[in-house]
Amino acid sequence: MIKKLRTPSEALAEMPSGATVMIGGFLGVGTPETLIEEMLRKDTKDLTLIGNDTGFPDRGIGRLIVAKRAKKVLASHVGTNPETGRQMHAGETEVVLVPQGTLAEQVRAGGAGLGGVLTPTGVGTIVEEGKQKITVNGREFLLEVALQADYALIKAHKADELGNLVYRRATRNFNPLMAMAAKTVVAEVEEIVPVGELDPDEIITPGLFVTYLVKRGRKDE
Amino acid sequence: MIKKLRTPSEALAEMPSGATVMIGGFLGVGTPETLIEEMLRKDTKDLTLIGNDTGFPDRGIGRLIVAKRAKKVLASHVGTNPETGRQMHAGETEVVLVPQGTLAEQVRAGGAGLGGVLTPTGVGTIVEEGKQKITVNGREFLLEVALQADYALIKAHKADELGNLVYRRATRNFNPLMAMAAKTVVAEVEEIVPVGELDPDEIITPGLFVTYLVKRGRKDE
Amino acid sequence: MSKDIARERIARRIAHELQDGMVVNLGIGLPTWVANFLPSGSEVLLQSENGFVGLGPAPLPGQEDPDVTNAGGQPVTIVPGGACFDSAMSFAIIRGGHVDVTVLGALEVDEEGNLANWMVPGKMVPGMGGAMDLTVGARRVIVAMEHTAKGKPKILKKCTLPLTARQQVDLIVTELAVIEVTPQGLVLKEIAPDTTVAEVVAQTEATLIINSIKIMEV
Amino acid sequence: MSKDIARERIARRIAHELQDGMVVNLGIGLPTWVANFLPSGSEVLLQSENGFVGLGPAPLPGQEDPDVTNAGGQPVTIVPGGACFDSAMSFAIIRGGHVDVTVLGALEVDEEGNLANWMVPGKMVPGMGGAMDLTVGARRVIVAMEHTAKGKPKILKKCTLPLTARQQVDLIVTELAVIEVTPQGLVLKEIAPDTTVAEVVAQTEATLIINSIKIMEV
Repeated sequence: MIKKLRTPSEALAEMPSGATVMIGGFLGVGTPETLIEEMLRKDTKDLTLIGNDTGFPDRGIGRLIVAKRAKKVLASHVGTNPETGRQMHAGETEVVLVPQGTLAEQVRAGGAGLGGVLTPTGVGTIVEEGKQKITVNGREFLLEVALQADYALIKAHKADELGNLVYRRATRNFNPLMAMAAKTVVAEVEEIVPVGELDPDEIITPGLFVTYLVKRGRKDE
Repeated sequence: MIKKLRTPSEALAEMPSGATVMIGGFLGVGTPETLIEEMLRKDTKDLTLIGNDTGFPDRGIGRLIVAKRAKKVLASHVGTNPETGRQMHAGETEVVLVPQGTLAEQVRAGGAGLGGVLTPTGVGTIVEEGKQKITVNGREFLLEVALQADYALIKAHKADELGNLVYRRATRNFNPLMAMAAKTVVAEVEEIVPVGELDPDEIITPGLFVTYLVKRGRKDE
Repeated sequence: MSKDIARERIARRIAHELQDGMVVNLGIGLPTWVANFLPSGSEVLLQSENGFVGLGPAPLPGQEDPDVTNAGGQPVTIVPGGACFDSAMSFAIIRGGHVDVTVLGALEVDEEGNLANWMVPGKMVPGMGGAMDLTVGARRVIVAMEHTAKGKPKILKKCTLPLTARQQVDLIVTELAVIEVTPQGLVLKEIAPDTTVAEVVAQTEATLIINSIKIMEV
Repeated sequence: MSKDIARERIARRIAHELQDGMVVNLGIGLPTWVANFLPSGSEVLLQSENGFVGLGPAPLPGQEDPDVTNAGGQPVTIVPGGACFDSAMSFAIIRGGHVDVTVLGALEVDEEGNLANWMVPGKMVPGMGGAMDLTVGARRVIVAMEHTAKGKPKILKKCTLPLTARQQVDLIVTELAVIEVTPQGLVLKEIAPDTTVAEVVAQTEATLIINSIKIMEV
């Protein structure tokens, strides 16, 4: 069997500065904190981060913002992390605010090989600026293009050794979508079980999307 | 609790002739045969049917084709039911062939409130005829518009009394997508369990999409 | 009137709009209070845009599950019959018209049913989160807000702040009044027992269409 | 050569192209045979576009599960570690480039790597099923087909039938030859031990670029 289990530093060893990185979670719930820990330890910078929000200064994606690792952020909400707003207003970090449902579809489209989707969300607001408007059956939609990334750092509850993933409760959020949309997908999990222990019907993310598995809380020696 | 369980004839009592009806299944696997039985019993006709394929003459959607209930069919494949091909060539039934992945996205888009999606599938083939081509990052895509229906007739393995659904193995296919895209959604299931028996993480189709439940094999008195 | 009394009144009134079987999404802040005023045994199904339906009350202290939070990040519970999903499904439910009612706060609403609640340029730019999708996607949009902010009207002829969505608001509920958005403009439907039509009109910049008026149940 | 021997040879040769860890989709008919020639213990992961990954061999008689079928409707099995999904996810996997190799049959292939395999106007119109998505989406497209049909070439200068996809084929494997599609045209890489370059050229309408040629392992 092709072994996917790695330490955090092995899993992220090849992540370059300037990379585009999707990070799962919703206000830190379902965010791979062990992988963020490792990113903080490394000197990777000038990142483009894509996530639902920028968490809190001490939790979730917010820690990378505070450490000034991002040159650009795409998120639906940054209100719970004042440092994001400060960097945005000071012109230190580019922040692109995207409606949450649009961001979800853009990431999904990136993973699904679609060029983009037509959404009614944002029509008649500043979100439509610079975007193509397309009328279908007399209704206006915005063309929102697909997003892809170099890395997706995701958090799941359980994995089997092939990387098949299941999520728990509200931690699922963007994780299964991001798992589809990046070249290298690193999944941080609570528990790894033998192949065959997960029922094929309960698996949310098939292992074929997952490059590496990292055990949550695992430290490099 | 709002009761969703119905007999087949109660569930389909208000389906008019001329309705657009999505029907789940893949070559009859995961097709709601009890509901098709009921449609055959009723005199509903001039239907627009949307499904992955037209099954076989004696199984799946094919039975409705043989009974000449469709004026139009959207499907990705009709090769296993010669009667569909005969009616198409004789001009008796309009058959629109759609790539399978495109059909899946069109139905999903209909359910998700999207106007459509951009797909690379079909570019440079006759599938592109009459469709808008849109270039994103230098690559050509076809704009495929959302599909919606009056009814979705789907098949699930188990439901709870609220209509939350789980599917088994290869029977899932188009069923969860169609459950999102129709005004009235009737789910035919093998088993109905009390509320709370399904784990929130294992539910594939939340009950909010489901109008009525019908027990598979249930006959009206 | 204290802020809390005003807010309780708004939430209590909006609870009357919600019926068994409806799928409802309550925004962060004041809208969340609405859940406290649903009758016991209510079968309103609450959707939480971070990824589940069947949002239940806050857990008892010590029984919090860190994996079960609402869209504001607070610990909540999932009722029996609840279901979890990813963000694409959550917004398929929202954008696809499968949410019957959304209740949202607002900075400004106007005569056309335009809503502004996500940014004050140069000052506060928290982001729209799920609000734009909710406003466009839900079948019915109810705005829950205090009638004025620091004495200045929030119900305007035309919104001045960047919009959340164009022409999507259906009903405005404040501590003073219940106002319906119609193609003809804003119709004053109910006023609170402790106010007058004249006072409501004075505190509203938008033109109010006034026919028959009921007294709001508070 | 009998049809079955020709087909076995094609399938056997294509099996060499598949390596452990690859996600592979095998079309209906001849391509399905490829699975029979994977070495025992192979960790090629087969995707079945009707909704799962981890396609296993046919079940023993009497052990068929009616809910577990392949894209052709035949009873199959799911190996340990397999996963089920809906059609949107199945084609997200396919269209999104997460399938490493697809093996498909063909009616015609041409010098540009165009493929026609889904209809003969006025005659046979079964529909494209998943073939258009597979051809566009898979990272590598291998055509598995007999070199000619009733003595007429199937590898053409330009396809005459309606295309399945434009410029997507990477490799053509027949009972006579292995041909690579390159930006310069079709390159003859291998010929079968019981044929000659002249015979392959004679049975091929397209121009073949010929440099070094290996003998096909059969």
